[in-house]
Amino acid sequence: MTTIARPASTVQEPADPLTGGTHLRTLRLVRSTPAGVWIAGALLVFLVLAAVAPSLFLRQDPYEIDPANAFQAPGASHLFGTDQNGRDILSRVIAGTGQSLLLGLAATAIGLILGGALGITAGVSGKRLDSAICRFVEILFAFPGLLLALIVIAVSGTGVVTAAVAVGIGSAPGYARMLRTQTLQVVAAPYVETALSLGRSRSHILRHTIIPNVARPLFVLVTLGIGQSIVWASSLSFLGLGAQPPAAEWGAMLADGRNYLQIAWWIAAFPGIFITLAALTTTVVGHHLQRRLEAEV
Amino acid sequence: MVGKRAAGSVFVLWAAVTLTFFVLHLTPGDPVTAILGGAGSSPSPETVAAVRAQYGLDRPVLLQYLSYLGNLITGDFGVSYIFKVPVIEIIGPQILPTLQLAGLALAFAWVIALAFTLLTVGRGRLLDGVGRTLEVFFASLPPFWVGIMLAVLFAVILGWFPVAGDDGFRSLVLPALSLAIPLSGFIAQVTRSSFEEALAQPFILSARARGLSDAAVRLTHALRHAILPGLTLSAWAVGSLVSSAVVAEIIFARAGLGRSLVDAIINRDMPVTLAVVFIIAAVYILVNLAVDLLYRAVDPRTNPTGSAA
Amino acid sequence: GGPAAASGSDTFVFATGKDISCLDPHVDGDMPQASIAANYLDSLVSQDSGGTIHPWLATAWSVSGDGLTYTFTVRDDVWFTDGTKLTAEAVKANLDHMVDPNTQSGTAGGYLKPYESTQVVDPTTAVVTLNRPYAAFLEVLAQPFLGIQSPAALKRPQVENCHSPVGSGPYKILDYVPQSKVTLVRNEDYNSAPPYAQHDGPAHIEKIEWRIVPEDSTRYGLLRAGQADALDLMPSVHFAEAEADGNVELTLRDRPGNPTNLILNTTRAPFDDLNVRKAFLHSAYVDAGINSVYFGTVTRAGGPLSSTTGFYSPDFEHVYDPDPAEAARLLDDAGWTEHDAEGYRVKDGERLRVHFPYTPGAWPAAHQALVTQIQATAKQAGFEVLIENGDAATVSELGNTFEYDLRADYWNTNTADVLRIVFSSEYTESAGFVANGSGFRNPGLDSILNAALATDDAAVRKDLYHQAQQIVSDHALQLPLYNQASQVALRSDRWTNLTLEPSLSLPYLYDVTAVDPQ
Amino acid sequence: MTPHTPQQPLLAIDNLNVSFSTARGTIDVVRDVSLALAPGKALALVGESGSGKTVTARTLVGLNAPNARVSADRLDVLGHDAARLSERQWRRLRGKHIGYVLQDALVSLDPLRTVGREIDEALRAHGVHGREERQERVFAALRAAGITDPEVRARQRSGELSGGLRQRALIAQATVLNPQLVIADEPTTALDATVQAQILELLAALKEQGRGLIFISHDLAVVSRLADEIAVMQHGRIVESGRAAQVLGNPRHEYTRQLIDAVPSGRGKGTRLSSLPRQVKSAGPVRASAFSAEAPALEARNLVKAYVSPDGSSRTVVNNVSFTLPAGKTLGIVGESGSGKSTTARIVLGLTEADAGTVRLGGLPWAGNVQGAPVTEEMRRPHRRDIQLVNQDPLSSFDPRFSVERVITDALEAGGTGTPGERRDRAAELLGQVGLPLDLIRRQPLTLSGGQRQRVAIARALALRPRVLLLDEPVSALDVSIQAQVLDLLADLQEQHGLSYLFISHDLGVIHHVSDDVLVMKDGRVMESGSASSLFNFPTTNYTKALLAAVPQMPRRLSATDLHA
Ligand SMILES: Nc1ncnc2c1ncn2[C@@H]1O[C@H](COP(=O)(O)OP(=O)(O)OP(=O)(O)O)[C@@H](O)[C@H]1O
Ligand SMILES: Nc1ncnc2c1ncn2[C@@H]1O[C@H](COP(=O)(O)OP(=O)(O)OP(=O)(O)O)[C@@H](O)[C@H]1O
Ligand SMILES: [Mg+2]
Ligand SMILES: [Mg+2]
Repeated sequence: MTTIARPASTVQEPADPLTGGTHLRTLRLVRSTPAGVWIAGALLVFLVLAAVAPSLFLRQDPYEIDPANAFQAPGASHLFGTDQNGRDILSRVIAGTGQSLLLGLAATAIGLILGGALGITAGVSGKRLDSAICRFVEILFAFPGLLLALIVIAVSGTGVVTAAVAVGIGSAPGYARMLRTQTLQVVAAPYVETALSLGRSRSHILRHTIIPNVARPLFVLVTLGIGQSIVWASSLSFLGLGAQPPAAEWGAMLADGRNYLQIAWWIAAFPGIFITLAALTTTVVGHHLQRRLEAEV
Repeated sequence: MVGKRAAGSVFVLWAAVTLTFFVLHLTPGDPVTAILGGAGSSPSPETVAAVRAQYGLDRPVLLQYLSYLGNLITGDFGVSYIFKVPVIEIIGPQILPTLQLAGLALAFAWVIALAFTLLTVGRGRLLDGVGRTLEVFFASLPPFWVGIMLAVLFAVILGWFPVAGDDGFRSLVLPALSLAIPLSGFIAQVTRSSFEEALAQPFILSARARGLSDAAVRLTHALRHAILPGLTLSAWAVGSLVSSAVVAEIIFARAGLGRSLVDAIINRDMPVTLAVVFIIAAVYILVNLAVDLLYRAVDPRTNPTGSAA
Repeated sequence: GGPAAASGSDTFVFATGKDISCLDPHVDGDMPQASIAANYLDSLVSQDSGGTIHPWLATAWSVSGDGLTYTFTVRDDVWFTDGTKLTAEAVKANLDHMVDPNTQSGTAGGYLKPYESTQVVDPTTAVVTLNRPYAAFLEVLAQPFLGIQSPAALKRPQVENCHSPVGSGPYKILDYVPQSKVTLVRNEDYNSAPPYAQHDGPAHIEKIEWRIVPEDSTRYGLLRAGQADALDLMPSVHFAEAEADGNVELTLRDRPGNPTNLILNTTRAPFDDLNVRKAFLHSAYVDAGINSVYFGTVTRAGGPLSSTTGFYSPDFEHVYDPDPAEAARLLDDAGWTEHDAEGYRVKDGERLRVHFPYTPGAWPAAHQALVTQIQATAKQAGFEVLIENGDAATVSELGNTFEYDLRADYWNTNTADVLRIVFSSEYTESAGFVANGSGFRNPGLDSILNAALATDDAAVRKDLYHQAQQIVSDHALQLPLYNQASQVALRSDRWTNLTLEPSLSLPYLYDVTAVDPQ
Repeated sequence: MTPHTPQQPLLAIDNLNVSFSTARGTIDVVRDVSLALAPGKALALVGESGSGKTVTARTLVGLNAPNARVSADRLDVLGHDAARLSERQWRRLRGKHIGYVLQDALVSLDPLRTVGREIDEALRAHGVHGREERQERVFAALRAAGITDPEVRARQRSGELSGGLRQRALIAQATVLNPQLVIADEPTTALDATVQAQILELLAALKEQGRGLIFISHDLAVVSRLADEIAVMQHGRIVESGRAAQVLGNPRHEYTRQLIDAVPSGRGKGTRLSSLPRQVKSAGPVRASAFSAEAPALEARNLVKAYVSPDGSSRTVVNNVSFTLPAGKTLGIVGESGSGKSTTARIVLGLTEADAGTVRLGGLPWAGNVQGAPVTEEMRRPHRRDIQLVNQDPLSSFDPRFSVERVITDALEAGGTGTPGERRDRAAELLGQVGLPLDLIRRQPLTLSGGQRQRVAIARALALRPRVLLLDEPVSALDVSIQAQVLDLLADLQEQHGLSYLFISHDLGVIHHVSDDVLVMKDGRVMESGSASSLFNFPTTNYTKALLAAVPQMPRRLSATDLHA
């Protein structure tokens, strides 16, 4: 074998001392993650647990009404108080976690799939199709997102699924634009040309190089999207077009509770806090992941 | 260039209206029911027939579309199904309040965002963390929730601002803030990262090596770079502010296009819906134009990505 | 100035909770139109709170023996605010306008179906011909919906008349910004106050600003902050506070008509089965809901008529009190014997499911809570009630085609004839809104209700309407909830004498006077 | 603040230490550095990348990063104890008494502001009030920095200026207030030889005016032209310092010797630059291919490429370029920035479609209209493996998801070689061949150093056993010592495998060192071509002569190769 190799120690290149084993790497990850991200991560884990296994935290039936005990202030028997129907707000907030997070996730997924299809197609296509898609996206931007959402609701009724679809469609143009830019960047990246000069076919490059690389920041987009989708959907609930009663969807609870603000602030406060919390934690974690990802590229 | 841009704008307007027109035709809900007052009214069959004829609803959709377009070109937006008055009389008075609201909201959002950026970026881990967290927090707030809180606190309890209405600047403050606070979170996030980026650029160091103070460097060099991506975001924001203003309009009982739009869709008031879409699209186009001009003023490089000569 | 001086003492700001469509109440026919119409239109006749009809623009009238001809004599000294004089011609023009299909009236179909024509005999005498006896005719004429407008103004295109209708009332419309506000100014030449008014001549307040403020807490906030002088649709959650507030005076009165209810669609399963309907009615705990979410601010309704309606009978108030055992028995009888895992009743593999399309935005917050409670109590009986939130157009579309099992309703009118509109076969079909949402067709009921229109003998009518209420109750067509009510709050530190006109209990600003500042 | 008197030394620094506190702990970056500088003298700081040159320089203007910790036995700057200067006092020194020219000229001026305003800002910051006076001084500074039309340039933004002009503008803004001390950090890196020479003259002029100059470079040849004193830095320490002639002529430290050896300028093909031992064995098995043995590896005929600029005008960036690359040889392409080198490479690679002209690869039609029909990508694909690219920025040519191993096995897979297991073995073998330790194999390329990355790129290019390697500025991002290793590696590989290289660089020294034949390009045209020895010794065109004259040369007689030969 021909070699001009020498032992690593004598190659005079600065070696990064901290990229050694996986053990060290984990340690570095732990140390380089700010406390805020840890707190957000822990809260997020709690939310996800509540979503997946609400029974872990449920002490009362979230749907059981008790008009005689309506508007109870937070206290020992009801940690977050009761609502206008005497339902336990803590239980409802927990029972609603699944729906709200699922809604956020589904809406983001729908937005990303639609936006991704448009954006990636535009990014890899020729000038004509690209500018046609861009125009279309431009029109969707000029088109009020709320209208898009309301039309979906008008066509298919209300409910969590529709809300997710509505919010997803409403956010699709943004994702389309983002993913088109991302695709253009990937397409122009030298490693794509490298794949070509290695003799890869165009379809192979599209499937194995372009799409996976466009999809790289997807996880980040999803975490960032969930929070925003929940906030968006809560606006639909505010307009009375969100989840259906008696669903314990946060936005709907908040919208209901606003009427009782002056006698029972807790009805609106807790779902409001949870919406903000969900958006906040997913965003913080998402931003952190994004920074890490950017640091890698 | 100008001609091409104008043609593009007309195209976007046309497409937005056309899309709305046909999509609305696919949504359930008989316009006649809308015209006759919906639930609670019990019109005779003759009335229904008369309405159909009067509004041309008995004609094929394509014909309705063409005549709508024809009228639109002459500036006629038609008659509202619900209010039975010319659409322009309904939305005409709403345009200015909405633009004022959206404009002020954007201005507030920028003030808050820039305050965050200038006060917390690059000023130590603690301030940086506080700024970052507050921004994300703001961006995570549902606007209507902010609106209600502001109304309860500043109008009902403290009485500093009017609860509702649309007379004068004072009544504009709270609604604008309720839209501005979440938006400021978004703008601040992008300005923060571009400000951070700018501060890390060698030209900042150059300026400091010339003897400039930290404050001067921030204000005269970094800030200008930092607002560029926020400007682009603003173009999008104003378009969406006009329609998402609905929550502020409802809470603060203001006239405005947002409420017109939502009510029009909910009640299938097609002419009003179309007109609002038209105006929002026009606003979007104009704002984009303005932002482009502004962008060029801030960044005189012809090619925004920077080109080597 | 400070928050307490939002308006000068000559302007009165009234905050209303619902959008007004066309200002002319002949068109459409929605309560907000009647509400503002009561302040700028006079009617042909007036009704007192006991239900008796009195003269107003018509000084006298006579009814032919067959009940088909009404001869009105109108005042000779009244002018509309556009300068047109009130004549018999105006009566004809108005009635013709209401029934003209081109007017797009939603009310004509309900109230003026028997109207045939009007002959002007002389400038002050109009003879109205009906095609069948209609004992409720004078009653409906007393409603602001059927207020008399200037015939000259009516000739204008609809778009104009909707924007600035002209009446002879104490105020005239100055400006209208849809979805925002109506500005009215005093009619300085007003001389045609109704008998229930407390004074004559021009109104005391010079100007009214009729503001549209749909958000409950905002509307109340305006009043508290002094930016509004009065409001309607007083949110129940703020009642206690308002009552305790020495500066606020509440004026409350139940409205006549068919009370707020959930109507059961009898044309399809499962409510085509009388036992299931009865079981549903027995499953609902309405009182508890009213006490909790309405804080007792509304009165419970039991039968098909609200208690302020003429010929109301209290006999049906407690027929369907909550009775889980009875509900269970009835459902067992109807064959819904099995239960599924979630506790719902099942028959032939089908769950006992009730579809309830609903527009939350159209109802007060408390109503939304109440239906949620009914949903929860019905669940205990084994019903799965699906409250399907939707926008107004979608829900009304479903309502017009009987694609629902439950529908939220009410019908405000000042006559027991409302039973005919809400329960007779005649109103199971409509080109637009189907007033009889139960789809109930019963020839016996139809003939009783028609017979009640053919006589003006109060005793006979009373008996007939009792029979009608009996049939409606027996068939369990509706779950009555509470009486519609006018709930008006006034800044009593500044104003006094805000009354309700008697026909529909709508706020009446004519008599309002400023309180002397101390 | 008292003004500095000319007799005092400008700098007197004893045992300077700078460390940074980071999330990973404290790192010592500058250790026990002692420096002194008198007016009218130039001190050069040389050393490999990361050796602490810039950190030292920034300490002298008090502009270290906030996480820096500075300590010294003595830290006198212009007669002030720098350790005790307040921020306000520092501000009065900066710009006025110390001019600092940042390392990266291309991005060291605010791209949104005109050059004039940037210079003006320095004047305003130091209280020069008269508008006209300032304007005059801005023009004067630009003129002094060698800009001939300051009135025009002052109104332009840095983005509108070429690299050389930007560097001058940067020097102008640092010297507009006539500071006694000028610190110039790598002022000539990334510049063409001609421009580089002009900048060096400019700095020399400053020195003659009596200013003190601190001058940072990793290029000894450049340093030799200007420096009175040289301090060689390695790992944050000064390993050797002294009079320039002495350090260059008689280096005492091993590291200094390595640096001197690594300079390719003026040394033709066959000389070794690094101390890596040469281990040449017989060539590996040659893969069968459609290549004809006699045909040249590459043959380009009359290549033309024009681009339409946004304003609609067309610009010919490759104009009638022809060349032949014989098998087993190296053809160097040299030319100033924008002369069309990369575009030519892209045409040759079949990534850019030429407007006219043809390319043959090993005798086969490769690009352009050959035999009447255009060669399509489908036709090229089976032969793609025969020609591979190694470019300036290897990192961007790696799929960011891939580890070092994946980068190579992916290339092998593209060539259809072997089972996954075999491919992994072959990857390890290739890494060994380019001198990379095996424990790098699982790393992300991002975590590698520049030289290591370039080796991975070369290993990947070799994976498919190509005939031709296209090297577009493969070493210009590397510092001299690593550049030397890569160049030696390439030479060895050529010898081993009989590879043919098309080698593109703007660095004449590098081109001279690697090439058999050379092509000189300017504005898309071939100005001159010929064998390396004839072209470098007997250039015919004025352009080439000027280029060659501008290349800084190490003092020939004192070259370390001679000492060790
Ligand atoms: N703010 C900082 N925080 C942590 N480490 C730093 C910081 N600034 C510089 N360093 C490290 O200090 C070392 C010396 O950097 P410096 O920029 O002085 O090198 P250099 O000799 O100028 O190299 P080059 O030739 O590449 O410019 C490097 O390893 C760098 O990573
Ligand atoms: N895709 C393109 N569109 C328009 N112009 C281009 C394009 N690619 C290159 N050019 C222009 O062609 C000219 C030659 O570029 P090229 O990259 O070949 O130069 P180069 O000799 O490699 O320069 P450098 O040494 O800076 O890499 C430049 O002026 C460049 O701006
Ligand atoms: Mg450096
Ligand atoms: Mg190049």
